[in-house]
Amino acid sequence: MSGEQVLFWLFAITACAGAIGVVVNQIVVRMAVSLIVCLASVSALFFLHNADFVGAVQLMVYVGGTIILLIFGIMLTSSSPFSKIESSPAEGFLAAGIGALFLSIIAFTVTQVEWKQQAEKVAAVSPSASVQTGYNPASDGNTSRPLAMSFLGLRPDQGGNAPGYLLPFEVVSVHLLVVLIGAAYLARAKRRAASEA
Amino acid sequence: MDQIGLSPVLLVGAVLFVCGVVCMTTKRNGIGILMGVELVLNAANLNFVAFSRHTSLGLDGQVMALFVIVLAAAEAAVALAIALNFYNNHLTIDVDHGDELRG
Amino acid sequence: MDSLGYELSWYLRIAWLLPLLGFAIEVFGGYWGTRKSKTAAYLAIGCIGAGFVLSTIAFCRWNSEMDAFGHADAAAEEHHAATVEPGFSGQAAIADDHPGGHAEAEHATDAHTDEHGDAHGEHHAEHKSIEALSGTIYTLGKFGDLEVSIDYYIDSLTILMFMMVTLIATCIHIFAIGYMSDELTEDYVDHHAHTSDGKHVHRPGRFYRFFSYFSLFCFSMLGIVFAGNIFQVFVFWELVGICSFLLIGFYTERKSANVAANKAFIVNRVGDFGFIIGLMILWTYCGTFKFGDYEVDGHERPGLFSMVRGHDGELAQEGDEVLLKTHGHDGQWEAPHDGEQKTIPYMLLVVAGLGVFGGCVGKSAQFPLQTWLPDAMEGPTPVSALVHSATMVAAGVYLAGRFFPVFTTEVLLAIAYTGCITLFVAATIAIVATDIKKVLAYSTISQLGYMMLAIGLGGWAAGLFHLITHAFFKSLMFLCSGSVIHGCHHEQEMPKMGGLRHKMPITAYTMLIGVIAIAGLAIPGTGSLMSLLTFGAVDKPLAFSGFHSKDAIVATALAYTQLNPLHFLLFLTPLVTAGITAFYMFRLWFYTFAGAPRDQHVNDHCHESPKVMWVPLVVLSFFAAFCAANGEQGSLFSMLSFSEPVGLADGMTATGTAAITVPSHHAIHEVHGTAGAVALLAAVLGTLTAYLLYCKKVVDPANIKTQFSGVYNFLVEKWQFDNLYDAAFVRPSHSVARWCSGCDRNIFDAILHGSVKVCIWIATIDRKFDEGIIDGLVNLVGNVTRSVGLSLSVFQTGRMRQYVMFIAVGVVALFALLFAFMPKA
Amino acid sequence: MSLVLANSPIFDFFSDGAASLEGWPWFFVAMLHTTLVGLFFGIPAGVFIWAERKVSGRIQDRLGPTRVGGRFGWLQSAADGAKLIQKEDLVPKDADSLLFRAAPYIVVVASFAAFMFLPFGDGWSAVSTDVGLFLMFAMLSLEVIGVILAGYCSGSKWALFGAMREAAQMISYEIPMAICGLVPILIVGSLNLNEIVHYQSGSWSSGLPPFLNWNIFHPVAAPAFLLYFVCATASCKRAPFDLAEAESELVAGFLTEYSGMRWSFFFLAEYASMFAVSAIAAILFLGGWDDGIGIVSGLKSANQEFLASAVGAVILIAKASKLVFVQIWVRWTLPRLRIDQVMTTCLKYLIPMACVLFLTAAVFPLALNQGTGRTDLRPSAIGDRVPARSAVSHEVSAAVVPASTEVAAAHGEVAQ
Repeated sequence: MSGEQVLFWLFAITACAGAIGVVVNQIVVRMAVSLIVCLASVSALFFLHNADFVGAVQLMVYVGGTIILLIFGIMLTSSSPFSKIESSPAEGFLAAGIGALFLSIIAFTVTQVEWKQQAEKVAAVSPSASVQTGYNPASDGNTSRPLAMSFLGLRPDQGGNAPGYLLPFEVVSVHLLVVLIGAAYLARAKRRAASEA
Repeated sequence: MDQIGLSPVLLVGAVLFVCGVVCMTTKRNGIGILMGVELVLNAANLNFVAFSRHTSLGLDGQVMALFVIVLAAAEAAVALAIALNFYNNHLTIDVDHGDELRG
Repeated sequence: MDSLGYELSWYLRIAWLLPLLGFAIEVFGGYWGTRKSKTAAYLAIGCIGAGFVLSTIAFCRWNSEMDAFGHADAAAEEHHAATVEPGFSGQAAIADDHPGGHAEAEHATDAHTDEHGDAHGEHHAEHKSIEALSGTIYTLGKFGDLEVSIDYYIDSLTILMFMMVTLIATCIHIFAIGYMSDELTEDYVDHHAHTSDGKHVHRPGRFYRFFSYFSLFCFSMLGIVFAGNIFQVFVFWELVGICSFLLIGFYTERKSANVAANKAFIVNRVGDFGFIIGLMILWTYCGTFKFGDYEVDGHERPGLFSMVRGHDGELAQEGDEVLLKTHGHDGQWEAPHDGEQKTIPYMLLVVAGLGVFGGCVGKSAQFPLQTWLPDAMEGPTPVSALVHSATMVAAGVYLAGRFFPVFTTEVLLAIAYTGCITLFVAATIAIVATDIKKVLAYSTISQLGYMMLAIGLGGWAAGLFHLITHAFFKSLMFLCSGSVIHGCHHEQEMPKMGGLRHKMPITAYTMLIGVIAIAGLAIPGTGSLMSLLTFGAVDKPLAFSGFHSKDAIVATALAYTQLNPLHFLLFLTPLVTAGITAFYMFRLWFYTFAGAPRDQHVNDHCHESPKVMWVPLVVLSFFAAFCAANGEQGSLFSMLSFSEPVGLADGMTATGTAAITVPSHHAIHEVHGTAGAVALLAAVLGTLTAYLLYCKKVVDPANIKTQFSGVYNFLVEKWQFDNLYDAAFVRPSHSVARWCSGCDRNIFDAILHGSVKVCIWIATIDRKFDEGIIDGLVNLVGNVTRSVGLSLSVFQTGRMRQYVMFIAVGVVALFALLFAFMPKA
Repeated sequence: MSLVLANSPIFDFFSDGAASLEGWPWFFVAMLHTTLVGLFFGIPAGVFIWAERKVSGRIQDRLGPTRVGGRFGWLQSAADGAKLIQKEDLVPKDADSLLFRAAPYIVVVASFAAFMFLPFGDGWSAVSTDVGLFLMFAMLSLEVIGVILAGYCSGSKWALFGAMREAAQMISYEIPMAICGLVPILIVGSLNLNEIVHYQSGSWSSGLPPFLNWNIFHPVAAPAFLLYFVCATASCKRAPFDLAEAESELVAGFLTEYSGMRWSFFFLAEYASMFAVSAIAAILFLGGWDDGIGIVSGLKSANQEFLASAVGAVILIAKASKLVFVQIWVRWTLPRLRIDQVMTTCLKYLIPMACVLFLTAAVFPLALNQGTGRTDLRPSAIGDRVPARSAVSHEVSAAVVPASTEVAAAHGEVAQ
């Protein structure tokens, strides 16, 4: 059992634990913390998959940004410290049952499918069939340059003859700007409904 | 990772996904529901990255993951603003109070 | 001389269009000004006054260029030189013995010819006298040969009319400022109009409207005078009609006013019908409407006059056809003798003349269409003065004079007799009329009759002479009566007046001038005195304008009767009527101003009119007195005779249906003294009678009334004309209308109602069908949808967590189905 | 999995030349690296705490600590540490005890993780990755989570206020800081800290002194450096931006309820992150471990790899310490801002300025290319400076050119 397997199982378990912690915790702040744990270990999984840039982005944007936003939200919306809004146990059980079913279905699917064969089939029909199964071999994990290239519309990883992501990149950036403005507008200081009523 | 293969990662993704869904269904706190959404998105990301590592999806998987992350951040910002408005209007973050649209 | 024509046409056309501009602005007075502002009045006066100034300029230019006076004097001297011959000598003798007259005739002929073909400058340059200048201002449209254009036809008559109209109009405008001043208010109480609940009508004042109508009227009247073709005349003719309609019905709240307005309008239509017939005939045979000659792409074309009369004023009659003189140039128009002559049946020419004259009859209220004029007195007095005495009714006479060349002798005879009847009838009615304005109205009709008579007798100049003088003194008298009415607070009944001359002296004496003028009084024997004083320049007795003009007419009539003894009535009637005229005019004056006040109330409250009203009176009285100074030798008459139609100077002889001989100037002149004496005698008699009856009260008029009650009633009933027309036209048409309405109501309406009932019945059935079945279906669908929606809306709990749950369940279910039914590979 | 381990003498020793390690040796090496970095993580903190006292004393015309450890009180930090460890570990009743306890560890771990990517010498970094700088920023940004938790879970309003301020301040100051960090990235063309330093290091071959290669001498990067330093000071919640623990207003901000070891952890993390941001500044702008006069490169060319890296490490630490000293100096010199002033400064002034700098840096090579046919002020262009060790970059730089030409060709075809 190699080191990365160890790391993988470690982070996989922490990720799942964090996710479950998010579900079972009733105090919002603790939910946030366990979410942090979950996301952080997911980013670690990214690193293990040689997707270092994605992992870094996950850390920076998710853990360093989104979660903080969420905690802000918690602070701004909690009527009392450590307030917990319990949901009825019936719901809990129902959700648990549905979740269990769901999980079993997905697990069943995942385990049943022969991924290797599927990948080869795909490789046989897909335009990028020339590429070997799986990107970046075990030797390196430096994806920032190819990612940057693909955002600029160049695809060195596929011999340069595959479509890049320049347009989606631009669209997403404009979308971000719009969302920024929209969020600022939505969240601007307003008189509370109470004072009006 | 080649010894581990694809399926375990997908299983982890599945767990995250299901947890996210359950979170969305059980949490009455709006922020909690947001967290559920984040979980679901992360599950998707994990699968993307895994596929990009193990199948011919290649770099595109990571690109998709990046887009998902960015859009998730945007979504979180907007959702948070909505949650604040909700709190302003209902003086609570309990989404069960926001059922003005019930039939 | 076309340059002169062009210049004059510019003066006159500006004078003509200014009132239109004024109208265009004043119409909006209600929006721009307040009801209390006199702006509209000043604007109108400005326009028409400027028009007067321009006409005066045109007058001076004309006389300086034409030397009309000199020409006229020359003609007059020749007349004097002529030795008096016993009557009945006829044309030949005059022609032989008086080359002068002949020469003058030819002279006139040449002059007349020069009127044609304005384009030939060099020809005019060497000739001094032209009688008419014509040309085209703007061509509205060409329909085949028919060219509808705005032309001008300027001769002495035109210019004199222009001056007369503008001058009188100006005076009346100014007068109207005072007279209509009580309209200067937001809330005008009309005491003659009542609402349904018996109250007086309250309405905003219509000062500006009155003056805008006035301006429009002036524009139309000047348009008639200015017009260079008969069609144009017709257009403005109708415009004048409209204006009179508007002005008569000015107090539109009064029923009587509305009725009068309608009457005037309809009666005029009757005449205009004839007018149109005449137009159609002339257009059909002559192919043009223009009076004067004109040019079409370089080729001269004869106008109506030269087509009918040519340059020698003779009808080229051939059997029952009249050759149209279409060939020639420089005004020398001859009927072509080769194949392609244009002819018009003599009959139709007569009919055309009669038709056009019919128009004149309607417009100038001649027998038998005279009935509208008295009723037209419903309008405000300035209207009566301007429209129904001085100008509009004069338009008929003007047209008769203008169109003289086209009239055949038959037409002339008809005109003469029409005028004759009219003047007598009107005069007799005037005797018994008690409404001061009515009297003046009838006297107007009768004076117009005089004019028509004169024109019919061939006394062209005399008739128009009278037209002008009459315009002055009649407008004067109307304004005086207006002043009286104003002073007496809208009291018009003469019996309630009397002794007003102490209250309103200016009005009284200006009125007296007018009365003397119309009565035609003169101081006999002063003629020689005058000649001594003026070294023979003037040999007329001292008299006001009316004397001279009526004198001329009577003279013409006398000469005419000498030549055609058959028609002696045409001399007697005017003679007698002269007396009657004097009688009823003085009756009016005595009634109103002399004697003791009959109605103390009226007398107490009456007062002299303000300055703005009596100044025009003075001005007009001046003209009424002296405009015709020195009679036939006077400048006015000579100017008129200057542009007299060709061939009148030495008379005309016509054979055929109307075998009459029109007297020559010479013939008229030689009987002039006699006629004057007789006419004066009649006038004096009339005056004396009036004096005795109404001043000295030698006999009480009431007794006469009772004694001759039949006659009196007959006259009061206006010779039963209204009743006659009522019985002949109005009632029949009413009954026809009633019958038609009966048909409508009983037959057509019945059918309509029946069909309507059927429709309604079908509609009800249809409605039942709709409501029952179609709507039922639609509602059913709607209800089902709604209820289903309601029952389903239970699932929409508004709790998003539940929705997520649903989604999850759905996904699970889908997967389950997938696994259940997926074919095993 | 070369991502996790850089080349370093240790690595070479255990792998003896192999491309990668597998199994337990690999695990052992990783642990070894971590331990070393952990040690280094502790020491400067202590030193800087002592330095802070001395400097503040001097600035306030005092002597500062003098006794402990004989002269200069150089053991003062150790003494403090000992005292703090002995203190009772208090947890308020209202606090959420779990998170209250966890918060200091989060903070410490965050700033410690940042050190993992810091290259002390040439290749002397625990983890050498192409996104090193990015990861360092990410790790430093995680620190705020701990602070917020600490403040929020103390169940005290002072702490809550402090946490809120801290969170707002750090979040907003990270933006201009990162953008300023991107300016040298644009110049160098790599996120790899090693490559950034390589880019700045040079020799006398061009006749000019090598320190002219440092980004600080780049016309655009120079102002970026100042901006970055301000933002770094703020994101370390150092005065004049220490609103989080503004004693005069909120007792001690998010630290109010803490005592003993946990309290000292916060300080540890603070000084560590001070050193971290200073080291980043040194690497990005001041040439990293490269002395400006060619000693290190000389040693390297003399195949004294180890010696070169060791000297470089000293140089880097010296540069970073100087920057830390400047921060201390600023702290005891400038008065504290108001919170609204802090936020205004960042949002209204620093961010726009940073964006302008970023755009300038992006346009600069193009403008330069218009003027002088070169994209860089330096003798050689960007592409050539990619160090030989990065295989990927070779592939890329090899692959880019034909790719771009092919794409251009494809476009041409499309156009026709």
